[in-house]
Amino acid sequence: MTRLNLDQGQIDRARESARRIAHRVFDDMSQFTTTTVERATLRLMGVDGVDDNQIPLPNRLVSHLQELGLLQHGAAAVVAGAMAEHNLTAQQVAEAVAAGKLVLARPKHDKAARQSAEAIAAKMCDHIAAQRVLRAQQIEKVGEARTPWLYLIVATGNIYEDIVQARAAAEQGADIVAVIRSTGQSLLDYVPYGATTEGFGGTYATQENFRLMRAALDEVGTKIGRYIRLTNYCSGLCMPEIAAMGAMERLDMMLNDSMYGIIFRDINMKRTFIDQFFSRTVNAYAGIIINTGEDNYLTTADAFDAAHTVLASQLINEQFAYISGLKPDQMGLGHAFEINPDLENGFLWEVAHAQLVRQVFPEACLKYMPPTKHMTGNIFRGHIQDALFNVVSTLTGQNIHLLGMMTEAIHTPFIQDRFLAIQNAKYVFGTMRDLHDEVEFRAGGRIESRAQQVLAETVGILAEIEKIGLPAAIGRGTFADISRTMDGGKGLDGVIAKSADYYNPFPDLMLAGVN
Amino acid sequence: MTRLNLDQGQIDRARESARRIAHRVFDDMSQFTTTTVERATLRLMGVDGVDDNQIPLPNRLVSHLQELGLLQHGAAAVVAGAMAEHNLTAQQVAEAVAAGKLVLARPKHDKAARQSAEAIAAKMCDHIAAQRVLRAQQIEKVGEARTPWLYLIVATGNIYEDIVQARAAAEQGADIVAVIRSTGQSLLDYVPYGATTEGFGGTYATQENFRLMRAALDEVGTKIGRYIRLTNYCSGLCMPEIAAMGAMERLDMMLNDSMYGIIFRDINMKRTFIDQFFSRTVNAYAGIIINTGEDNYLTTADAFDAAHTVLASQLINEQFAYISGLKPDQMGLGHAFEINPDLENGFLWEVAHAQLVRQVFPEACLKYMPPTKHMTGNIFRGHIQDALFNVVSTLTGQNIHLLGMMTEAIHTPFIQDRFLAIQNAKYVFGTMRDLHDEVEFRAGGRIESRAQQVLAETVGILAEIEKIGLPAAIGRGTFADISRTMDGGKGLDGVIAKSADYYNPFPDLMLAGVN
Amino acid sequence: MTQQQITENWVKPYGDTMNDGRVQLSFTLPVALDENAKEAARQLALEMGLDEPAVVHAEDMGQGFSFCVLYGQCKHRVDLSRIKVAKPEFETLDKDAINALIAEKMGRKMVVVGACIETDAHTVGIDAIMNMKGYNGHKGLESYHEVRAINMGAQVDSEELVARAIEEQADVILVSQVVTQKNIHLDNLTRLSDLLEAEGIRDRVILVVGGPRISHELAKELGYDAGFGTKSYAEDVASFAIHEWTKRHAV
Amino acid sequence: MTQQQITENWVKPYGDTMNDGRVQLSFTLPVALDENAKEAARQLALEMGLDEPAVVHAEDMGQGFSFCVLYGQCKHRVDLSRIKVAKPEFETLDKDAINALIAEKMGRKMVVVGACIETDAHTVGIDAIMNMKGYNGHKGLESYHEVRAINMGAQVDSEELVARAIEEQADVILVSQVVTQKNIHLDNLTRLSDLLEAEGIRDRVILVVGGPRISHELAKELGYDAGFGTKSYAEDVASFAIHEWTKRHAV
Ligand code: B12
Ligand code: B12
Ligand SMILES: Cc1ncc(COP(=O)(O)O)c(C=O)c1O
Ligand SMILES: Cc1ncc(COP(=O)(O)O)c(C=O)c1O
Repeated sequence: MTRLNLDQGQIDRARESARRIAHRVFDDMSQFTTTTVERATLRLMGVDGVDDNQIPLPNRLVSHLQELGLLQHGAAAVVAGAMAEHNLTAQQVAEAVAAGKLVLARPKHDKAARQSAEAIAAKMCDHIAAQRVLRAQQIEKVGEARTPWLYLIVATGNIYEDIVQARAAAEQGADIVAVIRSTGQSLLDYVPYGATTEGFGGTYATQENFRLMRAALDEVGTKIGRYIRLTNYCSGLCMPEIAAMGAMERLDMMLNDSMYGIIFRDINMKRTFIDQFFSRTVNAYAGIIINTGEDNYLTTADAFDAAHTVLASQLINEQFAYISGLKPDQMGLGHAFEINPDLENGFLWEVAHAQLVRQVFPEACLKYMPPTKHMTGNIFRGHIQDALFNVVSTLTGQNIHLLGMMTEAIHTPFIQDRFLAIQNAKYVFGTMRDLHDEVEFRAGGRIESRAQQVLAETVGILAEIEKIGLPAAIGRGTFADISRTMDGGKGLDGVIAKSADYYNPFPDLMLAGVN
Repeated sequence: MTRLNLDQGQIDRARESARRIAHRVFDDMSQFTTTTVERATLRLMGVDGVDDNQIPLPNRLVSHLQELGLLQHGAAAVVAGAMAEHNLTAQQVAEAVAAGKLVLARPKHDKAARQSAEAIAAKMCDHIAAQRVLRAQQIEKVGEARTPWLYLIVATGNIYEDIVQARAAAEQGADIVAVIRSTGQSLLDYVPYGATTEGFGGTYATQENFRLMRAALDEVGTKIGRYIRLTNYCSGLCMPEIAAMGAMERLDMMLNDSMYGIIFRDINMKRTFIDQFFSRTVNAYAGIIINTGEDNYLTTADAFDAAHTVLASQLINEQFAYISGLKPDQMGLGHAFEINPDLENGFLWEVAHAQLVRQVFPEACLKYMPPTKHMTGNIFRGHIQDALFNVVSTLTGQNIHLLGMMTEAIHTPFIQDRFLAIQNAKYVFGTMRDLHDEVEFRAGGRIESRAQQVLAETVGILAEIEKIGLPAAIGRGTFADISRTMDGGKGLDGVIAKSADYYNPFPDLMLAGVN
Repeated sequence: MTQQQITENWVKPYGDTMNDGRVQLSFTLPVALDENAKEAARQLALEMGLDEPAVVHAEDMGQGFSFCVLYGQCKHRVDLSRIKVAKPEFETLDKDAINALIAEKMGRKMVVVGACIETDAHTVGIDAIMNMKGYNGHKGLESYHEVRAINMGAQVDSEELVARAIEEQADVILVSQVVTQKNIHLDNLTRLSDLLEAEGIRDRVILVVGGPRISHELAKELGYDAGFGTKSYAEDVASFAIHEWTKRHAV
Repeated sequence: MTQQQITENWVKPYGDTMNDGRVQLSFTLPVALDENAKEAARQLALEMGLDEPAVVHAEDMGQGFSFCVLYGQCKHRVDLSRIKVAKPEFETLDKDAINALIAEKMGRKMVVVGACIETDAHTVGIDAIMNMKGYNGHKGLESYHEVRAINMGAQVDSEELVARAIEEQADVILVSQVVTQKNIHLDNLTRLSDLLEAEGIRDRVILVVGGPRISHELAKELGYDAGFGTKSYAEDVASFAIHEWTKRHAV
């Protein structure tokens, strides 16, 4: 069995630092809500649809509340109050507000409004819980794939074209299909509506698109006898709303990271920290596996030099996840095979990193990303980089295996790129089926020493972050060589200080529900 | 360090069986010579060129001797006698005979003729020894490549085109260039003459072609700072003559197997056994590394089921090689990565086979062949099969590494196929530089058990062969699932029983010279 | 429906959207790498009818060669409804059915002589068809009790094969050709059929060729009765043979 | 020689013999695999002008798609002597020489404002050109003491970029575009240059675009002064900029 000799004391110390780091952020942020958290809340209460200008009704409603200074109390009770008072559904309230026919106010009977909001929320929670059960039944019925699960993306920009490609991918062997979303979506402060056919580098994440793809994958999964997991992006300015939509439509995985938006999308730090807490609570309750984004660090920083920043970030992401009720097997902590192919012994370092992560998170559902940064237009060479990535993945027992595309440096995947990528992985996984069981790494050897070194560096950097706090650490460019400040970035205007009587039924219901 | 726990007693027993098997064949065959052995002898004495019908003068001369019933005494003394008598060079004797101007006869002064033959032979030996020294000096001067040596073929059919491709290959990283010869050549009972431009699937092996390629490789080697080894085929009906030509022109390696011609070219068994003895003696003296052909077995038999036949044959080839004075580091014993890519755990079995061979022949200059049989028109998949082959090669410390071509199932290599193959190997070897030093295989695990099993089967089959003799074993289709008989196949008419006074100066001189 | 309706059915390569025409291309140019070489590669793709061709990779190979990888959008399309692949017309039966048919139609064993001819030493293909063991779980002709299968192996001169066919009164001659470099197989195959003509027995035998680069179309062009490529098995060629024999001997 | 002699210099792909024209091709057809699909693939290759095209591999991909690999002999050839690649005309100098030239010609620091615009979030390219650290051992513009380099990062709206350029009195604007799917980069780049025109400052700035799929030719078509593709470094763009500035300010 591939095992490295690591100092458990160091691992424990690193984890303790991360716990304190995450809790401090959580404590600081729990006094705020955001516009998208409130919109997500409304969505979960049944508000959907768009107005004549294609502006989603949750946005209309939340803007309305914001204008009236009501948002600080939480949208749920206000809307529930209006529902009771006018005998309307949440959707009808939203429509009436959008039509200018209704102006909301603080509920007359605050306690009653909260109770009815809680009742509505409980119903939605039942629906989501039922989706969770349905997932389990489906897996039971049609069958579960062997790990590493093959994860493939579709990114045509057109949901109907995506479906064709996703079906073909599943037939060819994909276990997970991720619908990449359009280039601009993460910076939109609303979620587009309906089935969409015009994205750039990906297809818009909309509830209807989720539904269409879910149905297609259920169908093909039944045909081929393997439950096919559906993934989307729960990042960006609408993270909580997408979490809500995904929970309702039975997505199985969500890309969700506590820092990705900050670092790579220049989204405001507060906004992101607040949003990710709510999102993850929803994900946790819905039985969704999150995928964190540490792999991205290695696209801007060097995979060798910055290996410890990946592990440090994973430990922090883990602690944030615990706060939201996620279980270890829902934690798709991300890392990547981004080692420079020209680096002598690079494969050894990559094995060391992957195995280190495996051992530090023995129960996590690790997500391992293929080479991207060092891929070039030489598709033949790239195909081999991907093959060695496949080797490391099976050797170190990764769980979620993103398939490398030989055309990574050129275009979003063509159908044949995906086909060949699956073939690549299946060949490697099959011909090396039990290799992980047969290979041992020399004690005190290069691989083990490298892993120990990265672990030690991780302990060090986490102690440092603990000292200065996570926001300051991000300010110093600790992760990905990119620096962001507390008040910079997009979306700060959507951060709202909660009033003392702020109310939202979902976090408590959901946190209780998963335990 | 990758090492498997093997029973040295079993290895010794297998080797002993092989020794007895080889010596029995050698004893039976030493009463014969062949037309091509005599032609090779003449070539080494200085006979070259062709007549007006493009028939080589060595053939003309040997036919002449055969017609006159003189060949059984050995060509050397007869020709040396004629040289002395008519004051001619060997070449002039040949020309005179070909022109019908001279009829040879037994030398008047047999002892003097032998002495002068020996003197001529000694001069040639000096030339060959000088080539050997020159090789060592060149390596010293321009530099030696790191193992595994990258071995590439050129096969355009045109020596001038081959040269262009060989130069490009060397610049790209090839350490060894093999000129594949035309499809039909191994069945020709003469060696074509001069520079040739019209082969099928390869370029004719001629002395002039050897010379041209040698010069080209010396030049490019000096330019890039690495001695580039030149290889050709010392198989087929003219094995000894090609050995002679290669020795004179400083080839560095020769494909030469004690059984390949029998099995794969349906050449008569006796003919082959006799020819290979002479050829190897020349190779040994010239410091040439032979490459044996066990890899071919796995193109007709299954790589898993027939793994032990490869090892058995290697042990036999080793013993034949010792008889001819070859040193272990001149023994390029062949095996191949021909495992079925669809076989679960196939990679493990391949590692077991390669490592087994490595440990049974710790000093040999092992030749490891890439996947060929299971290559298909899917060049992308094929490129990965080749990559895994590269992995096994570096992991198990092979010496001569034939580069797999992704177009193996389609055509003889294009220049870009070779380029990409080199890139593939260099990437794998670099990124895994010290992996062999870091990886251990689980004691008692699948890999070790598989190696032990193959070793045990080898002991068994060699015991069996020892019992019935090698020719009978070949008759039973022991190797490659192909069966041949003692008197079947091509070239039996060239086997001549030696008379009691048979004389040939070369074997003794050369065998003495290498020690 | 009594009237056959042929509707056009145009097809184009597919990348990620219907009719986007995406194709991948690679080749070597015998010039050293520079901007002009890349442009030459791009222009070649244009000449081939690729829109927006992109040289996504270009690398110097030494000795004045450059390797290029390209993607582009193929303008061409073909009408599938007009494609008629030449293929031998018969239904592939299983071994038992074939044996039964031979027994019924011929009333004697069918004699099949096979070889891989001239300098071609590849036996695996012809063995796959003829030897007992067969290939990929498909038994070979030797295992058919209504077939007398004579496999002469590889490197068989055409003369030898013809002589043996005459001697055995062969109904079927099977030829394998694997090496195709410089079209050597065309020479070899032509030579064999010329010999059969010269001996006057061409019409008396069913003449079949197979190999990884052989198509039925090519076989027909060369005057053979059928051609079989990769993934053909004994039952394919046997089905064809008895079908063809029956056709020829129909009254 | 006073008269320039242009001799034709035809070039064709090379497999293993001069002018054999060998190319490799792969694509997907949106039809289920059968003999007709393979023939369609072959005919497409014929249409592209490939002689003796061979479908060396064809595999069913499910859902009515087939993957094909082909080899063929390209009939087309191009005349290298006629190829003139559009490229910015300047000599790439080293950092010291560039600094010296700026000091000499401009007598002040050159102001360079850069960004990766609109929804494109890829900073690595623009950082490679502008940031101190540079890329592949080539220092970025920040390290040039005669350059004032302002890197606005990624996802910068065109409006913002233009405003900043005005504010800083930029001599040079550097734009990066990495995402090209559905030609989104063309929209973005056109938008930026329209804005500059509208603001009336297009002529006052040297406008440069870069990215992995950008060529100088494309940049010129879009009305930019220069375009830089992969493997460009700070010294390339700085050399161009000072050369262009000098040209424009020549009396
Ligand atoms: C095994 C092999 C050998 C073995 C042959 C052993 C033997 N006893 O057959 C050895 C090692 C001896 C050998 C030698 C050479 N080989 Co070789 N060899 C191969 C290899 C790896 C596999 C061929 C094979 O066995 N395929 C499996 C069989 C079952 O498939 P098949 O032949 O296609 O047969 C099927 C169908 O085509 C069809 N079929 C075939 N024949 C017939 C006949 C009839 C009547 C019918 C109905 C059907 C039929 O049915 C079969 C079952 O489905 C190929 C590469 C590859 N992966 O394809 C190269 C290959 C064929 N060899 C090649 C060459 C050039 C040679 C050599 C000249 C040098 C070299 N490069 O090695 C020598 C000399 C051989 C000679 N003079 O012919 C080239 C040919 C290039 C070309 N297109 O011209 C190839 C493609 C390798 C390469 N890329 O260079 N080879
Ligand atoms: C790193 C990376 C990311 C990082 C970016 C981090 C960051 N801060 O930049 C992250 C993970 C965030 C990311 C996200 C996405 N990416 Co991205 N990403 C890449 C990747 C792996 C490497 C790009 C890179 O950094 N190259 C290294 C730099 C130095 O090279 P360069 O940009 O070419 O720059 C050089 C030259 O072009 C030139 N240059 C560049 N700009 C300029 C400007 C000037 C003025 C000059 C003179 C020169 C110049 O000089 C530079 C140095 O020589 C590529 C794939 C690949 N291997 O190329 C995909 C890739 C670019 N991404 C892609 C896509 C689609 C996305 C996403 C939409 C979704 C996805 N598939 O991941 C998201 C959303 C991003 C968005 N909205 O823009 C596609 C683009 C497809 C296309 N052609 O349209 C690619 C090709 C991957 C793919 N095959 O799908 N990505
Ligand atoms: C956690 C996470 N979210 C989102 C994304 C990218 O999507 P976008 O930029 O559309 O938010 C990534 C990167 O692939 C990611 O890792
Ligand atoms: C020892 C040996 N000789 C010769 C050959 C092939 O060459 P030919 O068939 O031309 O003799 C091989 C196969 O590659 C071989 O292994």
